[in-house]
Amino acid sequence: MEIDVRKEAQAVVMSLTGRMDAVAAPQFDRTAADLLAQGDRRIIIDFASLEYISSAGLQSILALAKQLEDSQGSVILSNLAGPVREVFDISGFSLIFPIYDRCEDALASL
Amino acid sequence: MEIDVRKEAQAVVMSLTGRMDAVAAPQFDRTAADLLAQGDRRIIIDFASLEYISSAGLQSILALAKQLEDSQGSVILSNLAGPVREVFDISGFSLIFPIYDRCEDALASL
Amino acid sequence: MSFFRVIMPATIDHLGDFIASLSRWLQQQGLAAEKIGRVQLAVEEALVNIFRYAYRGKPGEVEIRGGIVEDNRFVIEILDSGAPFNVCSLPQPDVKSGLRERKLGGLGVFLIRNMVDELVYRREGDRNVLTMIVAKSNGRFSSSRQKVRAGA
Amino acid sequence: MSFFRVIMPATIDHLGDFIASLSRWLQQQGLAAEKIGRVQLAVEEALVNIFRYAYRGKPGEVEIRGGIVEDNRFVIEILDSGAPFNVCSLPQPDVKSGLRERKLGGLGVFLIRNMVDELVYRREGDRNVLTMIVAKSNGRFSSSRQKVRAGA
Ligand SMILES: Nc1ncnc2c1ncn2[C@@H]1O[C@H](COP(=O)(O)OP(=O)(O)O)[C@@H](O)[C@H]1O
Ligand SMILES: Nc1ncnc2c1ncn2[C@@H]1O[C@H](COP(=O)(O)OP(=O)(O)O)[C@@H](O)[C@H]1O
Repeated sequence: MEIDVRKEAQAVVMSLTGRMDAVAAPQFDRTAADLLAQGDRRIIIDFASLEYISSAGLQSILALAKQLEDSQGSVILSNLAGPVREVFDISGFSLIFPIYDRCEDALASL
Repeated sequence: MEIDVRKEAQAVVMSLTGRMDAVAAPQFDRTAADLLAQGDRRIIIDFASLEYISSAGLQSILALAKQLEDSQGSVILSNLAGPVREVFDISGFSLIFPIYDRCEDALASL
Repeated sequence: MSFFRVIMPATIDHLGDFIASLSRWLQQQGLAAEKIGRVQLAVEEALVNIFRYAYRGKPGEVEIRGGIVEDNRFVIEILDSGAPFNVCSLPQPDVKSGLRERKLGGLGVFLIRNMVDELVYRREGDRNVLTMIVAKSNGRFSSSRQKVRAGA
Repeated sequence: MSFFRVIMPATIDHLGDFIASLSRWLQQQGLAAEKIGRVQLAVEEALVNIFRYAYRGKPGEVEIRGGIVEDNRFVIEILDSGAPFNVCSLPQPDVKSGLRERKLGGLGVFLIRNMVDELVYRREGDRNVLTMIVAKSNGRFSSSRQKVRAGA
């Protein structure tokens, strides 16, 4: 998995590429911890280029959202589609997060 | 392995990237056959981005050179280094082909 | 009849190798890319649990077998020599509650159930054997998947 | 003491999976990247010959084992159940002649010999076992490699 971090005025955008499996999830955790340490509180996770996610990836995203909730921040998702969308739907994770079709829509919502 | 084909005035340059193993070699054979069918007779093989070669790769290159010899053509090598260079040296293939440090030198020699 | 088998050390480092090797066989056998993705998810969840809970990080091996029955059903078996555990015995996790109430974890086996048509556990000698069945054709797959989902 | 084992079908499709899985273990054990490349070459040549000549395309499996002895020497064994063949019995190929005289083929085993410090063949039951030994430290490696090269 590759993680691209882009800081916008309203939020930080984490764009994920490739496969978010049990080996890749800790890498997400580290990047997320860095962002929290830098004071970022609004994080958009963009799934446009993610082709695969397993429960380890879901846990990493949930853990980040829980940390942010404690500090009035939030996690927003964009471009959820295909097999990744299905995993979010089946696990009920689609109900936990605000989800936008496109990253720009997520940014505009803030 | 990726094969990039560039047609110059003096010769065709095949740039190899990645690993030329027994699975990749047939792909080289197909590309080489296409070039022969198009009438190309001078072929420079550039190894700048090749990190690995096995005997299957050596055979493919030798087979191409033998075909070209029959029709007064030639195979020239450039940018042989590291482990790939070592395999050429051990197998005596370094003695079979003209070898230039850089692709431009190979082109200039024609 | 094509039969597949891979045995490797039960470590997270080899997770990708297990998945790549099995996927290559599934692809050769003509399973659709979308279904290969579902098998990958089910197998990853099972493997990670074996590394983590069955072997608890101790050295061991995992074997994955693949076969095709009735020309249409892929049978994938995952075998380990770790602590006995019937994956099929787990209760349904919470997949309804919101951010605050949601607990971390507990989704792996639930995802396995939802990715395959049938899931059977058995103990064979000193090994756990988890059998996953996935139909190749779309019709059967969708209908039986519905069934499994409702029962999960 | 770390021990590694991988078993997969003896087909060219799995060549990359064998190499990836073994290389991951070698890397974990701290073998230098340059030496991993040499082992990859030796193992590829041995595997391709097994797929092609020992099994002649018929279904079968290959097992690769890895271990470390004397804290310094990697022992890699490749096992197949195909036709008996002592790889070490082959004569030295022609590595001197030019383009016109050069014959295609015959370099695989020669490359194996040149990539490892020691190469031993034995028949064990109904299996061929090819043992490759590679020293981890540079000093020993270079000197014994010279020896092998001279004798090849
Ligand atoms: N192979 C196994 N061996 C022993 N226990 C297991 C195994 N697989 C799962 N479990 C148990 O079942 C629980 C639920 O597993 P799972 O649904 O994958 O979620 P998680 O691993 O996130 O807890 C685990 O926490 C563990 O206690
Ligand atoms: N595992 C094997 N089983 C049977 N014969 C083999 C095996 N490996 C090599 N050989 C024989 O040895 C010859 C030389 O092998 P090799 O050096 O790899 O070159 P090549 O495969 O290009 O001929 C082969 O042509 C084959 O006849």
